[in-house]
Amino acid sequence: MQPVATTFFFYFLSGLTLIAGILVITRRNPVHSALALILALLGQAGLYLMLYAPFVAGVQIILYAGGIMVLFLFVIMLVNIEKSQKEEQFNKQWVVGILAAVALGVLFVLVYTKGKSLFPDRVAQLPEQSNTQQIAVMLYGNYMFTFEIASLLLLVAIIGAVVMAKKRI
Amino acid sequence: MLEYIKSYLDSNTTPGQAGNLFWASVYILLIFLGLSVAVIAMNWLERKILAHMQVRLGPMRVGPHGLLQPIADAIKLLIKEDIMPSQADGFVFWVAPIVVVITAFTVFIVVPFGPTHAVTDMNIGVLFMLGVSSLSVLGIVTAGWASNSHYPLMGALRSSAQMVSYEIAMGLAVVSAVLMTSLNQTGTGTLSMIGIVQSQQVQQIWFAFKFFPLGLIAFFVFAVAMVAETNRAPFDLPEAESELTAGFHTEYSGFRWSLFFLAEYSAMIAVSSIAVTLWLGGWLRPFPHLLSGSTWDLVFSLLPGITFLLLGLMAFVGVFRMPKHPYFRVQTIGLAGFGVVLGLIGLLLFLPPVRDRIQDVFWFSAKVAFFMYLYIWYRGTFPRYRFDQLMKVGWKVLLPVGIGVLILTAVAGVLL
Amino acid sequence: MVAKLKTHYLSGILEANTYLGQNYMIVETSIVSELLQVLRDQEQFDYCVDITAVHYPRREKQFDVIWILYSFPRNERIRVKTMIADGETAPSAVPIWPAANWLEREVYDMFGIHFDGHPNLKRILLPDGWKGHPLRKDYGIIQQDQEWVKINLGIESGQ
Amino acid sequence: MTDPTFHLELQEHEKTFLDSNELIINMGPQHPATHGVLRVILKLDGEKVLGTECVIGYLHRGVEKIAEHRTYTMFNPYVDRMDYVAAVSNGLGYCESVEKLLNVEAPPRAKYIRVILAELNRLASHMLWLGTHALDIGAITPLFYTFRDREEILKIFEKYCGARLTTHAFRIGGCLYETYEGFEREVKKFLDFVTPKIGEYEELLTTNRIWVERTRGVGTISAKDCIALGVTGPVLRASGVKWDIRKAQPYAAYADFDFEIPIGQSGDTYDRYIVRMEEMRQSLRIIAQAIDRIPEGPIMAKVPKVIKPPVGEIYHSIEAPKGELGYFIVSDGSTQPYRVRVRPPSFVNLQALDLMVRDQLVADVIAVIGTLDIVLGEVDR
Repeated sequence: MQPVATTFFFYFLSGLTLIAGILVITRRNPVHSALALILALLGQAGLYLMLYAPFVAGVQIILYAGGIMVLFLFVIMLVNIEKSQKEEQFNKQWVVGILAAVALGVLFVLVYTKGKSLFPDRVAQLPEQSNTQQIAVMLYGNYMFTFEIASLLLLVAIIGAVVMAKKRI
Repeated sequence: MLEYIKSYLDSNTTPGQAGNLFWASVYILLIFLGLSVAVIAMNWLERKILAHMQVRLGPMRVGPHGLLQPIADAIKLLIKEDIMPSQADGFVFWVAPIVVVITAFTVFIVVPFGPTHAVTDMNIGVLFMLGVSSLSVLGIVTAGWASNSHYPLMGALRSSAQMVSYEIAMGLAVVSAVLMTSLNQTGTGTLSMIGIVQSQQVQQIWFAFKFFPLGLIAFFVFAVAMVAETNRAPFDLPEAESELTAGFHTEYSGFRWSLFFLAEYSAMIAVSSIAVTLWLGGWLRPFPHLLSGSTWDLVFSLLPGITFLLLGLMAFVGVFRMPKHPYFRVQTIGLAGFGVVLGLIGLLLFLPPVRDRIQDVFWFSAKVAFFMYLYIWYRGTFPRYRFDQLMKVGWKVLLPVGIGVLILTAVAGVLL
Repeated sequence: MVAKLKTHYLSGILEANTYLGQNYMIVETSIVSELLQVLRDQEQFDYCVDITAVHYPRREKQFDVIWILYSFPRNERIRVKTMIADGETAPSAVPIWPAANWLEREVYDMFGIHFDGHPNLKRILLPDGWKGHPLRKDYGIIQQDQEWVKINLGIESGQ
Repeated sequence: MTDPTFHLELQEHEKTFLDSNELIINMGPQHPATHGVLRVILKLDGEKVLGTECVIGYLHRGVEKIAEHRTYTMFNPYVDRMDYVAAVSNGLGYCESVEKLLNVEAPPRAKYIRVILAELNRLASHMLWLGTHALDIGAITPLFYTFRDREEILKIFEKYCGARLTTHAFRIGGCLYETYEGFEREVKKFLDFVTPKIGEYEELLTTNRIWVERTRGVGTISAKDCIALGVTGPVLRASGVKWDIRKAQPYAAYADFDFEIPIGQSGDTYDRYIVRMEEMRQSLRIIAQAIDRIPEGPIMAKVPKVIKPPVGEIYHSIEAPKGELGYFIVSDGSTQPYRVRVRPPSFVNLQALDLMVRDQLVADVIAVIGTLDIVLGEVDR
């Protein structure tokens, strides 16, 4: 399936993600920023699709937008936010903010100029195996051990959460 | 133009995949129209069937046997004033129903009505479907929060907790079905919906009956999770009238409320079409291989025509039993006209070229219609689960069973 | 049974006989709560059917407070009556039978008789701010607490 | 009119109780699931109910005050308005109390008619209870089945005494109207019609897993608490106490019918459901026996035109569908009663709500209110 108007979609999606990202931090109302974050994540999923990684895009939608963001909204709603809305948003540390931004910019420029070889020069092509298989082979093939460790880590996290909430049940 | 259409009709790839956007948009339009007609029909059907289950007649006044009732409802909802609570969060209040409707409709991109009749055939079809259905939770949560009053918030929290927990059970059931696709010796497994149905065709068995008990158990797990996912029947706690008034869409009215209403029905149709694709062999006609042979093919191909003729007949029976009072004259004519239309469609379906093309779409929608009837039947008979029981069923019953079925299917796949 | 009680409380029981097959006792207010306790414990009158009052404006002890009791084991009913004057308080039966809670609240609501020992003596049927006790004989049948009606319902008067 | 000074019994000794997410919900007088105008103030911790307080009196019409300004016969129709669902048994209780005061005995035929109508009324009341109770818990269909069958009973009432709900069927001293021609045939036809129908309700609910799960173990109350709280009727019998006034102190020809008293074991909502369903069947048995053995003869005892009972007071109670309905009448010899005190079963049963609902969930409060089968007309009088 030859791609259709890729440049337009690329700029549209990345622009969308950028704007949503800015919205996240500038919104006063936490629910609005959570929605903006969801928009950003969906934009990212679109970009993954552009890179012929549908499985990753699917997982991104399910896990991030569908799962984690719902829990974000849960927490935002349970904690009443009237109080936090009243407080002054930007405290005085904008000086530190500027410095951090400058350092980050320098870092980007360095990486871009020095690590030319890192970036693939050609446009992503349709891989022969379907994306799901690639990931499956990678995940269960040579990175099997790390995958198990990660799942163990998650298990510990869940048990921790249950113990913390135990006193209330 | 004609041969362009003809060339398309017998091409073997879905329009989306073939890349021509024109046909894809035609399909999207078709699905959108088909869906709204289905929602309107469902509205009428639900009220009538539920009524007859409860020893009453259901809507009879608007049009013959209440046939125009859904249209009257639609107009009422459009005209009714669309109020917004005073301190409600305007933007979010406006976005929520849109999110819910979009997610309810995007699922249909992937749903295969026939080997080539699907908007596109993504190779991650099932995953895309699961992802989009999990997005609808967002709409509900934000809707509940935006109307900033006490009860909708509680309703929204409850329904989102319910949907999140039943999504997992649904996912597990779906994975075990997908696992079955790859276990035939010929090809590797596939996530794409059309691929799944084709592998059922190749393996000559519907997944519901594969590895005998396992397929069925996975099917039941999905069927239960499906009902809970759409907040229907025994799991309709968020809209429990007796406690939380009307749940997350209490503050909505007029058009916005009808969006939620539309989204709920299309979500129901979407989820049952997924069940049909995964377990009941999407567009395959029943017993494709037991009763194979041309005679059986002919019989099965005549069935669509026969059903429409039957419907027309029922309409005519209604006409004869209509009381003779002049007040009912308009209604009798209307009903007779409706009967004639149905009869014509039935006859049309007997024409050979139309007959074999309509085959798979008909079988697919017949199975989905069966699920719709089940939804209504549940609503008629089951009382409502309490919230903690609902969670208990979700986590302590469906989840372990789902995981168990998954493991057993894998083992069975390797061994058999 | 009445004889046994009589020997014990000699002066307390003013009168005990039956009328139309229903036996009742008229008792001194002072020993009423003790008698009720005895009736429940020894005589197994474990079910307090009803507590009510009757208003006799002409008598100097204006109110009759009546306890209607029933015993499951003996399938027998008895009525214990005591006479109290206006303003006097009657002993509360809540510690003996929890059923008495709302019954006494209603008697207080309708007659204004205070029951000491009642955990939450408050009006039960009429709104809290209501003045006057309707079931007293001097309370007119169409009389209303105008002031309450004006404040809460904002209308001139209910009639 | 929110009265800020409302007082929750548990407030004084559980002061340190109000931690962070304490929630006081007002299940208001116009809530769909309260049977009439009952306001329950719920103190919740999340979903769990910590305590309730019932605010009643919205439907208080001062029946007892009116009684003191009406003659005995004039007060009769007022009695039907109290428990408007079981109006016939109210009338039966009142007429029998006054007859006892007058020391008059209703003729046997009148007694049989009274028993038939009272049992029909018990059936209608239980059917209404089942319909609304199932609806509260979410099952929509039983409501329509029960109301279709209840319609048949109301037709019989309408034919006999002219009214469907507040029937004013009896007079002091017996019944005013002779049974209309074809009464026995119609009641028999009704009996055959209803018996399979009760099977239908049971088919729909008794083995319905979700129904069992929503009612088993909900709102349990032990026999001891029932007696202490003065709870009577099916609620008491479901807790295992085998006590029914029709058997313990028979009145109006109940002595010559044989029927059992169904009792439950654990006193939870499911047992109350089973007890009431069984009671419906027993009522059918009684009606069948009464119809077969209805004697001929006069239907009105010799009662003076103007009723002036001798000075004195009596307490007489009958087994209304909701529990023990008692009348304490004081007469001062004049034509108007000096004091009429009505002992309403719903009022006393409602008192047990707080105990039954403690540590249950919000959804169960609705189920328990339903299973107590209270009618606010009777609670507020």
